[in-house]
Amino acid sequence: MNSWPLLSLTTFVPLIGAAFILMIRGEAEVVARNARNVALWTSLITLLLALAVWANFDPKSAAFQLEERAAWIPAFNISYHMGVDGISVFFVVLSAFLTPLCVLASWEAIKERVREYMIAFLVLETLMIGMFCALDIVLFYLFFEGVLIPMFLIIGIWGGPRRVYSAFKFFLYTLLGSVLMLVAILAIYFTADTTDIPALMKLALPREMQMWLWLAFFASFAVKVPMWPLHTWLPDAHVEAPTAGSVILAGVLLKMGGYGFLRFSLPMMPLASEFFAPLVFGLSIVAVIYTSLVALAQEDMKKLIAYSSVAHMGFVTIGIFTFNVQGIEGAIFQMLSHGIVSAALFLCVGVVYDRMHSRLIATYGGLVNRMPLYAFVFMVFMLGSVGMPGTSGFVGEMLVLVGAYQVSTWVAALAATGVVLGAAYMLWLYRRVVFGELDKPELKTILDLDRREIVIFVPLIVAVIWMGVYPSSFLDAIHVSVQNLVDNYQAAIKAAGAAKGHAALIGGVR
Amino acid sequence: MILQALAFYLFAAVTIASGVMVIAARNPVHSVLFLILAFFNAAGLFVLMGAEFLAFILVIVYVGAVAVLFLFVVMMLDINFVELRQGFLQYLPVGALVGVILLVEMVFVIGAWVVSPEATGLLAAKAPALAQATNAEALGRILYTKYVYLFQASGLVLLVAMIAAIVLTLRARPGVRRQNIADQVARSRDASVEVKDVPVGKGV
Amino acid sequence: MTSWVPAEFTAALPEIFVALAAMALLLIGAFRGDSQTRTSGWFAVAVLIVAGGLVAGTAASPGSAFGGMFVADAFARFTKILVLTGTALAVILSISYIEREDMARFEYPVLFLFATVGMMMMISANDLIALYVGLELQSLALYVAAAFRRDSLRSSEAGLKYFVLGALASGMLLYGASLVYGFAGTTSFAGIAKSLGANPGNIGALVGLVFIMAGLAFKISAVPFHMWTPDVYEGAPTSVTAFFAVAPKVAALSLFVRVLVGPFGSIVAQWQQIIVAIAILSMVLGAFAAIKQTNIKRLMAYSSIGNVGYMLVGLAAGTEAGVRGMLIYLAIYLAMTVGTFACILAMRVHGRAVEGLDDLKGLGRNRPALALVLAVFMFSMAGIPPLAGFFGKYFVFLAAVQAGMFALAVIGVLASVVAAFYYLRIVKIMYFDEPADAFDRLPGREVGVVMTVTGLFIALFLIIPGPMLHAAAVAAKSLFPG
Amino acid sequence: MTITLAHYLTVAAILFTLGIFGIFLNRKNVIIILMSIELMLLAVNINLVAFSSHLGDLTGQVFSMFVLTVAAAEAAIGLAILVVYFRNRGSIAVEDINRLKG
Amino acid sequence: MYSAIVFLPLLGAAIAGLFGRLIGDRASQWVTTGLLLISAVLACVGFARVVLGGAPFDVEVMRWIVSGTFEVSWALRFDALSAVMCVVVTVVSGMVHAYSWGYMSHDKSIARFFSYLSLFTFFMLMLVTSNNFVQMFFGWEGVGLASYLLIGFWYDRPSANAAAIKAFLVNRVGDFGFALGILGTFMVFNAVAFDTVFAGVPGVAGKTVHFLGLSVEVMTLLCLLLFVGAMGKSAQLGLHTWLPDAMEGPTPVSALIHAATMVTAGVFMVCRLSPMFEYSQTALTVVTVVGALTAFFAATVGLVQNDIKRVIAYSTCSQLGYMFFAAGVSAYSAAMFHLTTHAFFKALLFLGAGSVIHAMSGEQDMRKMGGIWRKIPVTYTFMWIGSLALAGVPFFAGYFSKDLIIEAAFASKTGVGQFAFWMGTIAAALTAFYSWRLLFMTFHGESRADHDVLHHVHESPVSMTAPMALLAVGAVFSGVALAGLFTGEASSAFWGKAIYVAANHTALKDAHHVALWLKVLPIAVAFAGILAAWYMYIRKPNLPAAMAAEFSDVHSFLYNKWYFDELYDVLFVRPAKWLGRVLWQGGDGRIIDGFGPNGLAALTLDVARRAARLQSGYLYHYAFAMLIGVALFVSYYLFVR
Repeated sequence: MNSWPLLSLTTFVPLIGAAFILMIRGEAEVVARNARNVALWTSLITLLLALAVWANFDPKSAAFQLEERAAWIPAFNISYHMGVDGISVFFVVLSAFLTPLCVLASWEAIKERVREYMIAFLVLETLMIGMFCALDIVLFYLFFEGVLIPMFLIIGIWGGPRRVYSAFKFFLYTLLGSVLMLVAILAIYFTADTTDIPALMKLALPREMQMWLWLAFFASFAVKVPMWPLHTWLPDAHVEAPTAGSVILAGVLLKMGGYGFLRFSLPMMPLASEFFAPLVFGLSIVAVIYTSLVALAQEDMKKLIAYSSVAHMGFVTIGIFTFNVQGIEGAIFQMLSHGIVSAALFLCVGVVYDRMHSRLIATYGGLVNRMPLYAFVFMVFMLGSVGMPGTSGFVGEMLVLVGAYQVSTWVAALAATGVVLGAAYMLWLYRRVVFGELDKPELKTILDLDRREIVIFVPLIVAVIWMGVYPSSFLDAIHVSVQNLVDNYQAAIKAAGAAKGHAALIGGVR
Repeated sequence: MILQALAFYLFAAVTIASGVMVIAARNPVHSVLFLILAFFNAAGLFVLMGAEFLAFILVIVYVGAVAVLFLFVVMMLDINFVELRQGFLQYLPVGALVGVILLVEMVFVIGAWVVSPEATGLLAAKAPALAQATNAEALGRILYTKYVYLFQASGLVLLVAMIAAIVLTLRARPGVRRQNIADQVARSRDASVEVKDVPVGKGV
Repeated sequence: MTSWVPAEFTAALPEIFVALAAMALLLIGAFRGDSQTRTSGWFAVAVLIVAGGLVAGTAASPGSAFGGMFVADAFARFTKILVLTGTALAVILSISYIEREDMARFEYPVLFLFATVGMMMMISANDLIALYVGLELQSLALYVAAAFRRDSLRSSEAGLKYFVLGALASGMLLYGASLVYGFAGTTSFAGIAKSLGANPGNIGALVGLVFIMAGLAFKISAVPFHMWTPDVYEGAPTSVTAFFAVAPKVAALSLFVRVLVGPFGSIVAQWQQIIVAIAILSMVLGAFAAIKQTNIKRLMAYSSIGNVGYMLVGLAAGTEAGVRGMLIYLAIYLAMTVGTFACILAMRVHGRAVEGLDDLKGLGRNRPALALVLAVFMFSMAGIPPLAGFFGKYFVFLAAVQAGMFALAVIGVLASVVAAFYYLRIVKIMYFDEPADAFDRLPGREVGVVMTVTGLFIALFLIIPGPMLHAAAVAAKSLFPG
Repeated sequence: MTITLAHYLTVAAILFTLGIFGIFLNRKNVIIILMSIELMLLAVNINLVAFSSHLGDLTGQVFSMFVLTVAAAEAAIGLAILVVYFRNRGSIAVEDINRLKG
Repeated sequence: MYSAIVFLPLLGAAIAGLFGRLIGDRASQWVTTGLLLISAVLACVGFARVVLGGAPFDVEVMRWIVSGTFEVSWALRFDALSAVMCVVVTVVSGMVHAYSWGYMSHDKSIARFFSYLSLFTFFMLMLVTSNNFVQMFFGWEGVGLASYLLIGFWYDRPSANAAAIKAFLVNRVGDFGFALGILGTFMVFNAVAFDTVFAGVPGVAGKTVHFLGLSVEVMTLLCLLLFVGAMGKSAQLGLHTWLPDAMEGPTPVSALIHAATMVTAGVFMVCRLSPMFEYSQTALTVVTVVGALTAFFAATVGLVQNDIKRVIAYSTCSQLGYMFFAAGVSAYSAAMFHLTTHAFFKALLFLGAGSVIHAMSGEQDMRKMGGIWRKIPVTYTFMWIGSLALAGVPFFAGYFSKDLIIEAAFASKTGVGQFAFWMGTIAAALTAFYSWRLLFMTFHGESRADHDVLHHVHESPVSMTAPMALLAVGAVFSGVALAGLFTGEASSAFWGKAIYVAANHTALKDAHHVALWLKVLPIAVAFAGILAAWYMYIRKPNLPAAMAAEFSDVHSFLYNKWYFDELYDVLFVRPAKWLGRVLWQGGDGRIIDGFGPNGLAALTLDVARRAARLQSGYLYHYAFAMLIGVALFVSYYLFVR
């Protein structure tokens, strides 16, 4: 074991940075510059720490690793318990990876209240990383819902014209979902008398209770994912959020729902998960097809990408509820991939938004003529989004489909139509924005990516290709944990089946 | 017994009738007077129940002080009485319905009244036989011993009431000349009298 | 046995001290006039702090006094300290406010002190008569405080409304008390408990209890006995409102708890449903009615109605855990509310106090620190973790769920989402809207200090929640013997 | 026919109801409301004394005395507030007391 | 060495693509072409090894996707099939690279073009050398991407963009089937490596599985799903619509991708998967029918097209049909044979067409050409060679492969075989007709071009004619040279295990022993077609127009490509857009948001207004509320409980 509290460090270093920024005094200009620098360096240090977490992670063990435990509220058996397993470790890395990029992406785009902005982002990072590390359900909830505060402010203060509506919609929608989860958490606590996640995973709750709990958790996670028809906050939030906000929203926050399903719904409520899986499949398939069609009709770039996120997350939920190794690993991988690809796509939109201050597709056209580099970058992520083999998008989609096919051919077939539609709207978008003749006068002087933007995109491109060509470096670390999850799940189902059979037998005798 | 019953019905009827009139009278002055009447009859009921001391208190404190205070304020606030009292019946049906329902329920409860069998064992201050102490005496014995805490507390209540009345209504009106006895007493000759040497022939 | 100081006095020492100090202050004021209000304000604060010390100091001697009419247990200690803290903070906040608003009179702190004595009596009441007298001592002082700004129509209207409705409520309470007395033959809580324990089905006692609950529900402004709250909060001078929002709530609620759990503890199942009903009504109405408000004090009134609903959820559970949750909520609520009112007191434009929500526009730019603190309170009130408000809700809902009241918990959390809307609206106004006129500098350093202290408490509660939770647990335990 | 506890209680209940009626049926004069409150307290006192006499216990009467005391204080304060209000508003009509609402 | 064959083009593509601007166009050309030629040489060496009896083997590069039992590696397989394909791909690609030096010399983004070409070659090689389904899918989609990029190479042309998207999407539809086929295969065999799957096929043959609620025979299901992929890539009837549009790309691209290599991937796939197809008669039947129909359909459409490249495109489509029905009658080696010969002569035809277009200053409409054969004799000659090979005139390459296919179809003795035979025969006649129609319209008769264009007509530079010459050699001799190896006595040794034919499928063997009239018939119809073309376009030049007017319905039906595009537009494209809009504004906007968040918000505000109105400000209302509260609670206790 590592003697350093690595996870706590990773989690709270951004907070220290935020406190540091809070103390900066001086001229507005100086404050802004220092705030940017501090935020960048803090997030880079966090990234290093997150990479250290990865490096110290033993992929051969399904147990929680780098555990830390301290008494917190002993009266209620609530402890400060942190740890990662194969399911969560990459989300930590993903969060830490995206934050410095967000800081960079906001370097010039954010001109007002820079200090507050950077603080919000660093706080957000703490909450995100903490959420993925938390091994106490109350602690988890704390981080899970705490995320709302900085995100609300980020959308509301630095967002677009309809930011107020969007911020409220985002906040209240997700809050509504998560408070129901809170009730479920309380119920679990009283059944188990502990809030420790590893302990709760060993719990065999009665079937009926599982149903209710599952629904309550579902309410929260389905909103976060978001699943159709609870997705309408997403396009609004994405459109109005500043670029970096969209990046984090799409890159990390949506993953919280999927992560939640994996961490709670499946291991703690296996019977209910099995029972409700058809519902999830149904909603996910509707999401995939419906939102893909809707994306076709969009005129706003960010909205289009937002809808595509819904469709892609539909794959994730399908994968999770296949309950087999491929499906779940695919779902996790798809989340990671989507975290990078959609984040990058939003950054791509941000690049042109910063120049033209319009997100409407109609504003653009023929950008390749002046911005070949941009066209290339955009192309890579567009391909990642449509699941081109060799990019990260393919691996996740393929695995999810492999998993889904084993469960139901209908699910696999219908979900696969999403792949076709996905290509349609992304290509259509790309064509309208990048290709064509550059005939709009205001675009004639548009500049290609500058050095800062290149610095942002290079790591993302590397990640997309790396994950597409050699996904094993991730899948291997994920595998043992997922296998363990699936085994436990199957065992629980089997045990319940046996119990039921037993009961039936007794009933028959009587 | 009959006499007692008759007295009860008389007092009760008058109390209730004056209660009705308190809220129904057009003129607030009449209301106050009916209130006084209600108090008197309630005092009668008290006597019937053997609580003479309270009956006296009711008359002396209430009629003598509180009711008169009401009367004083009613008279002081110079209000056009005729114009008031309209719209009394506007919400009567709904209000009366709810009120009557509540009343019926209370009477129903009273009809089914059962004193807890343990009650006798729990009595805090058993009333002494009349031969041993009068009502006033018995009350006095416990009021300053057993209930001293509450007695002191009610003193505080009255103090607060006093402060309240002063803090709210007493005001130093600017421009009103007030008598300051201390000033008057402390007045010295030097301060009040100036001796002027008037030159002859010049006038003042 | 033959101590110089009777046991009575050691148990009730804090109350006696505050009462004597109040009278002393009154005398000083009467001789020195209104010029020394600031001094007497600080004197009152000192009195309250000493009283707090006395309360904490009597820790070792739980017990009753005055023939069982007065009880000093851990529960009383916890809530008394809350009351004293709330009052002290309210007085601190008042000091410069009353000077500025031209109502600096020496009676002001005296009234607060007498009210505090009343509250402490309520908390320690162990007898229906003591309950009533304590309640009235508190209420009468508060009626006056509400109308304290006597040249203001709004203030006097608030006082009048509060008084009339309060008198109606105490009439109901009394009627109920008389019925209960008739049933049990005693006014002592222990006696009532004994008699009810032997004979729980008595309808008379139940009806009496309903009336008593009506009277007490009025004091904590639970729906449908809440109607006075918005008007009085809005009309009363802001510093008085700040006081109203905390200390009397604590006192009345703890009295409520003591009455229900103590004498009526054996018929939990009977009163539980009423508590559930008024809890739901309070949470829902508090959430909805606040949405349309434009005056921040009025909004805070609805907010407090809603918060009382959440606290009643803990009581509705009828368990030790429920009371514990309620006490935790109470403490956190106190901090949030005082802090928020400190912010409201800081709302002054061009030397004039303002109360409109619109006046907060752009506060995030004009006065970032103030906005930050207020935002912390708002998010906390909305129950968003990791702020303290979340823990309050967490523990009361925990109790409800434990008692199997899932529907109540679900309604509660849903109401909290609606309520979040208007708390967020304040944040929105401060941060998203274009700035309006900037506020003046902070009116006095003490307001800033109160803001900072409460703000830090709310924001950092999660780091060391242990001691508070422990104290609440001990307090709750003392109500549930065995 | 004997006069039982129930009789007294009924009288008190009626008086109490009358007091409540006086508060919410009255539209015009606040003083009537104050008097209604007095009626309610009177009803309570009748209750207390009735019980006291029925149980043979003085507590009820003591309680009643405190009620009277407090009621007197209450009346004083009520009238004081009313006077202040009248000074500000120039009216004590119940219908006029509606500056604060919403 | 084998890895080098595959990865050298990728290296070239990366250098030209990423650093093209740094090193310049010329260097990019050198790098890509050079690396590709090296790769071609290596491929030939590899081919020679296989011919000499080298055993097939796999090269494992690294692990790719490993998830439970789903294990996929990056691995290269070299056996007869992939060796043949490698040679075809690298040689044609090399020629096209070289050709493009001249053809693209005036373009502004040469580096990008060469990068794309090399990238395509890489993906194609990945496809053909894959040893498992998923990597094949990688190459499959990769070539689709390259095709997309190259069709849309001139990105400022809207039509090129539209064609590019269309190509990608139609291919995606095919890939949809392919992907499901892969999933099904994994489901059945728990593996995606060819060897494992093929080994397991006999064990599951005849069993049934459930798919979309139906119970179907497992091998039929898998083969059909996979075949959908092949249909998409190889532009078979139904999914063919993208291929003619793909001609928007530069002509070398058409030659390389849309004639010689990528479009034949479907055929390759069916051959590669012969161990699966052989176990499903139904699937083979479907393959035969689709192939035959496509051969016929595309030929009919080719008759009336006026764009020189589109004519050749439909010809390609038609020839792919031949290959498929060959595979459908289990004559896989014949299909591969035709694939190879076709690669040479079709690439030649395209490059020739490119040369014509180059000469005509970018004009592609044959109605504006004519009478230029004297000005560009070299091109003219090559076009003749290509056409002769295409029409299957004896001793040109096409003769050997195409006639064999037609005979094999007949020899299969099945109903669909006969159907394919007749369709193939008719298509052969039509092929000859439109090929010569093209030659005549382009090179003979009166010139219909305007003066300026005509003035500029010139022979193409050596960089263009030299590759064409090389291909022409292939078009003439590849048939005779490879017939023995591919379909003759040596064939079974040559193919080894790469192609599996069930023992009772003897069509190919029997094809060598069919009646004489059968051997003559295709040649005869070809000559008949040529004659008809001569009659109509040289002898009576007014006849075509008259006939078009006479049979205007038929003409416009053919001219509009059987109205497939219009049909799809009505069936899929417009409904999708309409649905998208309706779901967005109606579904999301009005229903979900309307009843969901916005509706709730409005409701909340309404309730809030009412709740605030309760607070009327009147004392008596307040008191009344309290009274009601008490009354209700008391009633509750008295009556409810």
